[in-house]
Amino acid sequence: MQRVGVFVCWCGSNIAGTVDVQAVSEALKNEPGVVFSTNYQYMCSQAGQNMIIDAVKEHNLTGIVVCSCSPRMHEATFRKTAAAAGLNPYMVEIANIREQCSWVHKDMMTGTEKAIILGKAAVAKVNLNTPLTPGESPVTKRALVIGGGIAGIQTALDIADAGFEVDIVEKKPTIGGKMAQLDKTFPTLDCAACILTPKMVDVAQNEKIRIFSYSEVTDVKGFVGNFDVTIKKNARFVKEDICTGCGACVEKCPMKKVPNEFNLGMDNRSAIYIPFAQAVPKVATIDPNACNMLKNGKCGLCAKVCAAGAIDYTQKDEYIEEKYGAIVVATGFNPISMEKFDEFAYNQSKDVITSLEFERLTNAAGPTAGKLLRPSDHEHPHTIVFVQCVGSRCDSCAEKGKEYCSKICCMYTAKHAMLTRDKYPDTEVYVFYIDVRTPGKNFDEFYRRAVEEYGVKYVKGMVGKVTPEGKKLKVQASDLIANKQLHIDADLVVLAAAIEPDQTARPLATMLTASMDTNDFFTEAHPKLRPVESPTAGVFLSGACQGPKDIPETVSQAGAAASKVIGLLAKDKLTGNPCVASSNELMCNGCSSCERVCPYGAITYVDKEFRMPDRTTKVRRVASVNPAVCQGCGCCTVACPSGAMDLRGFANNQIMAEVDAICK
Amino acid sequence: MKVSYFPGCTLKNKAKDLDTYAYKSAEALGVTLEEIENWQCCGGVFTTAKNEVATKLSSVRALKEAAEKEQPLVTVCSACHNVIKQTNHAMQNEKEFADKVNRYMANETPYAGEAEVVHYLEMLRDMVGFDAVKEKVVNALTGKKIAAYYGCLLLRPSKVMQMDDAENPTIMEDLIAALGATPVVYAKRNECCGGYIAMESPELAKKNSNEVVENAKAAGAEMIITACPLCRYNLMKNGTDIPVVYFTELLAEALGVKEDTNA
Amino acid sequence: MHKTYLQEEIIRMSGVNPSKCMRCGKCSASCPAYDEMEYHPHQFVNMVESGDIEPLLKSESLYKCLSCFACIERCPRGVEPAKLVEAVRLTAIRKQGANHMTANDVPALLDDEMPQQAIVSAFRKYSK
Amino acid sequence: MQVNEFKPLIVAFCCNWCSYAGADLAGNNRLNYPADVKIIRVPCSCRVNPMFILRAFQRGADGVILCGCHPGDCHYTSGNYYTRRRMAALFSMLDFLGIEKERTRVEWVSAAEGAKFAATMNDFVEKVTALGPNKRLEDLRCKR
Amino acid sequence: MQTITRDQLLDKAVSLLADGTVTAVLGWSKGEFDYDVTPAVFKTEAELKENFVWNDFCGANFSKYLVAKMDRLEGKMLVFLKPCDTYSFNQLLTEHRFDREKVYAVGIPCEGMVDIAKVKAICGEGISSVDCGGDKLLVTTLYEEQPVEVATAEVLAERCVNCKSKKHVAYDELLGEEGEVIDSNRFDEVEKLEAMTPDERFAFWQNELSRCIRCNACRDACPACTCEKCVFDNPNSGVENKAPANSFEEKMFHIIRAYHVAGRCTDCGECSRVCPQNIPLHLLNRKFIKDMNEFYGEYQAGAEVGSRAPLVDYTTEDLEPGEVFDRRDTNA
Repeated sequence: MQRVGVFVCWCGSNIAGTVDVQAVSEALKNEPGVVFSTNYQYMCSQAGQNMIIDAVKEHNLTGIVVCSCSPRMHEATFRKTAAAAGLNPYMVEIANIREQCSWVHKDMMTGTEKAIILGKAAVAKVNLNTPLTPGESPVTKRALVIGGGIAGIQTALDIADAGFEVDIVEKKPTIGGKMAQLDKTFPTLDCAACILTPKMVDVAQNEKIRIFSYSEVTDVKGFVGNFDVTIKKNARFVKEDICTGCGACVEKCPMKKVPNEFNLGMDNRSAIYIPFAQAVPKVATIDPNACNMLKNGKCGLCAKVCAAGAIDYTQKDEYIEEKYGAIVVATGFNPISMEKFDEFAYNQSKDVITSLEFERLTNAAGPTAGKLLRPSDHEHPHTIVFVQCVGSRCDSCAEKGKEYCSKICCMYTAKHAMLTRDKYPDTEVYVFYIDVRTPGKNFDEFYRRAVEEYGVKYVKGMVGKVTPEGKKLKVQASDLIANKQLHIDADLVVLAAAIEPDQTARPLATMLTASMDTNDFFTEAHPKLRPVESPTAGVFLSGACQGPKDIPETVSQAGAAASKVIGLLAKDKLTGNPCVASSNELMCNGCSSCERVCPYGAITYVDKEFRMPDRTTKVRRVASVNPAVCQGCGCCTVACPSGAMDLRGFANNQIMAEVDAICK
Repeated sequence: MKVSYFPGCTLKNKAKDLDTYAYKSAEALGVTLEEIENWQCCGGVFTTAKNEVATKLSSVRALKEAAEKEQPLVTVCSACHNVIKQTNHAMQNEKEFADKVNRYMANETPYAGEAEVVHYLEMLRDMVGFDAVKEKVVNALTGKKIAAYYGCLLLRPSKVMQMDDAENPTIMEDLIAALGATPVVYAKRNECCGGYIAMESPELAKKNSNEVVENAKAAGAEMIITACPLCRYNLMKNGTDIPVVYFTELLAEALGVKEDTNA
Repeated sequence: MHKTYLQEEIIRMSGVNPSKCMRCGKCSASCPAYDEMEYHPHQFVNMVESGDIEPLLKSESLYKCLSCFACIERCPRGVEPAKLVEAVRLTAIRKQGANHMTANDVPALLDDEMPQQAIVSAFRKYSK
Repeated sequence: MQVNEFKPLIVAFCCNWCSYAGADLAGNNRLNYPADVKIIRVPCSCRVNPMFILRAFQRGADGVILCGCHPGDCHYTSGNYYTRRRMAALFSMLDFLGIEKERTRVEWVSAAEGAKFAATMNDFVEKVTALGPNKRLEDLRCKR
Repeated sequence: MQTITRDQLLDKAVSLLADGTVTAVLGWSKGEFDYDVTPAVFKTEAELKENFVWNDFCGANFSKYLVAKMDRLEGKMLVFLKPCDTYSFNQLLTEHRFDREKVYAVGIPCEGMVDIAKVKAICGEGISSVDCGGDKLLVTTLYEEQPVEVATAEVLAERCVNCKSKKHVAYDELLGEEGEVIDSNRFDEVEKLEAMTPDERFAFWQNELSRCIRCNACRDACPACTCEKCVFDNPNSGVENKAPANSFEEKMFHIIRAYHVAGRCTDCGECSRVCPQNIPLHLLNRKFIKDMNEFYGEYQAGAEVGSRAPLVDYTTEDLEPGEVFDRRDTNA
C-alpha cells in the first residue's frame, strides 16, 4: 500500500475562488492510501515545494497527488520536487482542478464536488504507480547518409564539419545526383556543375567522409543511436583504390553502343565508363549487361590497356556491416514515366522530350555539346513548346499522374524558356501553363523577366494533342484567355514531367520502419515543427525524398537534418522516456497485432523458453519492446487482446482505477 | 471455342464485309461465333446520362443472353462495342440504374453485369493469341505498310473500355504485324473522324477525316484499317487516295479465307 | 453557394462534379469540334459550376460535340466534360417539340454510302 | 427542484497533446461547460481501450466521449487513425446491441480549439441529459 | 451427404502414418452418441480404425488444436481441414500460433454439417442414434419405434446454410474436388437486426445474452481466442470475471470478446456451434465483419497468410465514427 500525500493548491484565488480547497483536502484525507492532506496558497512556489519535501520526509510518503493547475504546466516542476525529496519522480500525479475545474465552473459547490472527484481519480491512480527509470543507451558517433545527390552531399559535409564521421551510400557509380545533370540553376542562372562539383570534391577529400558508390543499403537493424546497417557494394569490376580515372579503358572499349543514362539515353557510352568528367569517385565501372568479357569471356581489352592494373573481372558483390548512430535519408526524386501520357507523343517522336532531357541538350557536357539541336535530326528548332504540369496535379480518379504539385517545374520551365530566347533569339518559345507558381525569393521576378524581357509567350491553357507529321510536331492547344484553340507547328516539345520519389525509397522505408505517405514521400515527425525528422527516432530526412523541393530548399533542409544529427551524435548517452510500452512475456502469445500498429517499429519478436508446470520447457514467440524506440503512444496496448502489452505510467489498471474513481 | 456474337445493324447491311470476314476468320482460327438471337440495334451511341434507361435496354438484353450462355459477348463494330461495354459497366457500377433496368425488364434473376464484353480484336489478342494468328497466316502481307485507325470509341473512356492504352494503343499494330505487314504508327490514329456529325456538318467530318488520313500518309501508310463502319465511311468519303478497309477483311485475306467468302 | 434546380439536375444526371475543375483547359485543347462550338468544353464546365445553364441550353454547341470522349480521357482532374454536354443536351431535347432532328430531316442528309449507324447515332443524339 | 434534475456523468478521454491542451485552453479562456464532464488524460486517443469505455458505462457513466488530435495531426503520426477505426467498429456494435448511439462520441479537438472543446462538451452533455440515465449498460450492483 | 467417405480419410491417414510422413493424426473420434463427435489425436492405425469417424457431425474446427496439441509431438501432425477450417488455419499462421512445418494439412470437401439442436427440435429428446447417408438422416429415438427420416438440408447448421466458401485456402494435399468461394447470404440476419429499432435490438440481445451461463465454451472453441491468458481470467486486468454477476457483465464479455477477435475472426461459426444455450454469438462477429467490409473494403480473415486486418490498418480517408450512423440513417 502506498502512503499518499495530497497537496491542494489555491493558486491564489484562481482555484480557491471557485473551489473550497479546504473541503477538498479534507475529503481526500479519507481516500485509500492517503496519510496526509493539506492545502496551500501556491504549491508551485518555493515554499509550497518545501512543504511537499517536508511532508514526504515527515510522513514517509511514497506517492504524491498535487491538485493544482494543468499537468502540462507544472507536472515537471512537481516531479523535480519529488526527486528532491528522495522519491521517484514518477510517483507524482496531478489533478487538474484549475483549467479543467475552477476556471470553467462558476458555482462553488459544483466546483468543489468536481475537484474532489478529480482528486480521487488522481489518488486512485497514484496508488498503482510504480517507480519508473528512463532507460539509457549509448550512441555510436557516426552517421549514414543514404543518397549522394546535393541533399546527401550537403548533409554529409555539415555533419563532417562538426567532427563526426559520415558514410554516404550512393547507388550510382558517382555522387552528384540530379543536380549534376542540370545545366543552369534558377533564379540566379549559375551553372550547376560550377557550384556542385567543388562540393563533390570536398566530399572526396574530407577525411571524415567515406563514399560507398555503386552501393545500396540492404538491411537495417537496431534503433536510434545504435543502427546496424548492411551495405552491398556492387561489383564494378574495377579496383576502386587502384583506378586513377585516366579513361584509357573507356576510350579503348570496343562496346560503344550502350545508351548513356547520364544523358538520359540521348547518346551512347562504352561498356566500361565514367559517368562524367567530374565524377566522384573518378573511377571506371564496367556495365555487366554490356561488357563482352563479362558476358561471354571475349574481349579483355580494358584490362590490357589499364596501366594501373585496376580491372578485375572476377570481382564479386561485397557486403559490409557498419554501425551508425543516425541515418539520413536523401534518396531524391525522378521524373515520372511519360508512358501513360502519349497524347503528347513522347513515345512517338524523339523531338518530344522531358525537361530533364532538355537540361542535357543545353548542357555543354551533354550529347550536343550544349547546342540546342533536335534529337531526331540535329537541326536547330525554331519553335519550341513547353508544357507544364504533365502528370502533376492530377485527380486520383484520373488514374494516372500524381495528385501533388511538383513544385519545381514552373521555375525550371521559365529558366529553359528564358535561356533559349537568350541564346537563340530566332526561336519562338511558348509555355503552356495552368498556374505559374513562383513563391520563392526572386522567383516571380525571374518569371516576369522571361516574359517581359525575353519575350517568352506564356499561354494560359494546356496542350491536348501533339501530332508528329513530317518534320513538324503539330501542337493542338487551348488559349483560355483568348478563348481559342491554337494550332502550332513546333519543332520541339518539352514536357515538364511530374516528379516522384526514387523507387528505392519504399523498400528503404520498410527497412527503416520509417513511414511514408501514399505517394511514397517520407513522412516527417511533425509537418510544421519537426520537418527534417522521420517519426522513427534517429532517422532524418533530407531533400526531395520528403517532398518536391528545389535546390535552395534542399540545401537548407540538408543543413537542418545535419544539425539534428549533430545534436544526436553530440550526446554520449540517450535518455529515454520511461513511459513506454512493455510486454508481459508470460501472457504474450506472439500474435503480431501490436507490431502492426506500432508507428515506430519498436516491437520485435523473440523466441523465449518458458518452464511449464510439468517441468518441461516450451519455446514461444513473444513481443519485446525496445524502450529506446518506443515513444509511449500506447496504440499497441489496445491492439493486444490479452492485455499482455501495457504502457508504463498509463497502465490498464491505472486508467481503469481512474474510471472507477470518477464513476463511483 | 464458342462465343456469343453481336453483329450490330450496320454489319448486316452497309458493312456486310466486316461481318462475313469476321465469321470466316473466326472459323479459320477455331472460334465459333454464335449470333445472339433476336438482337436489337445497340443504338449507336451510349448516352452517358445516368437517368437514361430505355435506350440501353437492347444492350442489356444481348448481355443477359450471353451471360446466361456463360459465354463472352464478342462485338466487331467499334460503336456497338462501346455502347455495350459502357452499358455493362453501368450495370455493374450504378446500382440505381441497374435496379431500374431490371425492374423495367422484369428480370427474374437480376442482371448485374456478369457478361464479359470482348471486342473481336481483344478476342484475337487474349483468347486466340496473336502468335496463334501468325501461325495460321497463309498469305503473309509482307511489305505492306498499314496504318491502324482506332478512332475514339474503341479506346475511350479507357477506364471503362480497358482495351489498350488510350493514348498509345498497340493492339491493331500488333495484329498488323502478326499478319506479316508493317504497322505504321501515327498520332492521329486515336483522334475522332467526325462520327455521326457527318449527317449535320459534313464539313467538320471532312476536316477531321482529312487530318487523320494526311497524318497516316505522312507516316508512310499505304492502307488504313478500321473497326468501325462510320469511321470507314468518313475516311473514304472525305477524299483519300489510299484504301480504307475493315481489319477483318485484312485478316481474312491473310488467313486465306477471303476468297471463299466472295465465292 | 446555393444551387439552382436545373444546375443540380445537370450535375446529378451527368454524375460530374464540376468543382473538381482546375481550369487547365486540356479539354478544350483536346476537342476536335472546338471551332464549331460557341461554348467550348471548359466553358461548359465553368458555366454549369456557376449555374449559368440557360445559354447552354439554347446553344448550337450542344449538337457539335462528337462524344469522342477525348476531353474525358485527357482531363487530369477526372471532370468528364462530355458528360456535362450530354446532360445539357438531353435536358434541351427532352422538352416537348425540342428535337434537334426529326425523321423528315433525314432523307435530305443521306447519301448512298452512309451507314445506318450514322443515322441511328445522330437520332440518339439529336432527338427524343 | 435542482435535486431531482438529472445530472449525467460524463467521462472524457483526452489525448495529452491536442485535446487535453484544448481543454486547458477552454479553461484559460474561461469557457464554461458542465461540471458533469470529468477528463481522463491519456497519451494518445489510441491508448483508449474499449474496455475502459465499457467499464465506465458499467460503473454508471451516462456518456463517454473520446477526444484526440485531428486526423493527420497525431503526435504519434498514426494513433488517431487507429482510434477512428476502433471506435467506428465499437460504436456501431454498441448501437447493434441497442445502446443509444448518442451516449458515445469521438471528437477531434486540437490544442487551439478551446472553444470547440467547450462547445462539444456542452452539446454532448445536452444530448446525454436528454436521453436520461444510462439503464442499458449500467451495473446496479456498483451504483452508489 | 458428405461426398468424401470415412474410408477415404482413413486410408489417407493410415498410409501417411505408415510412410512416416506424419506421426499423429488430428481427427474426429467416436463419442457416446453418433452426434457427439469429439476431436482426438490418433497415433496408431488401430486407434484410427477403432475410433475415427467422419459423418455429418464432424463440425469441429481443428485449426485451434494445432496451437496446443503439437508441443511435444515428434514429427508431423496430420490434420483434416474442411474449407472453413482452412481460413482459421491461415489466420493462426498469420498470428504465428503454430509451426507450419510440423503440420501436414489435408483439405477435404464438406457438404455442410448437421446441427443436432435442429434435429432435436424435430425429433425430440432421447436420440439414440443418427444414421447419416444420402441427403437424409435416419434418427432413432428412445420414444419412437421407427426411425424418423429427416432431410439433411432441413437440419444443416446455420453456418453451413450460409456457407461462405467451399474453397480451401490452405493445404498440403487435397482430397476430392476443390470448391469455390460462395456469395452467401450470411449477413441477412445481421441486416434484419440492423433494421430493427434500438429498443427491439436491445430486447433481442437482452433475451439472448441473459441465457449465457458463462461456461466460456465460445471462447474455448474459438480459433481466434488463443491468448495465453484471457483478460477475463486475469486478476490484474481489472475486468476479470469468471462468472457473470449481472447482466452487464455478460454484455461486456461478449462485446469485448467479439471486439478482440474483430478482423481476426474468419466466421467459422464455432462459437455458436458449441454454445450450450444456443445463443447466436456468430451474429456479433458477423456484425463486425459486415461493418468492416462496408467501411474499409472487403476483407476475409484467413483468406491469405500475412494479410493486414482492418483494425490494425488505416487510411487517411477513413470514415469518422459518427459517420457510421449518418450512413446508416441515410440508407434507411
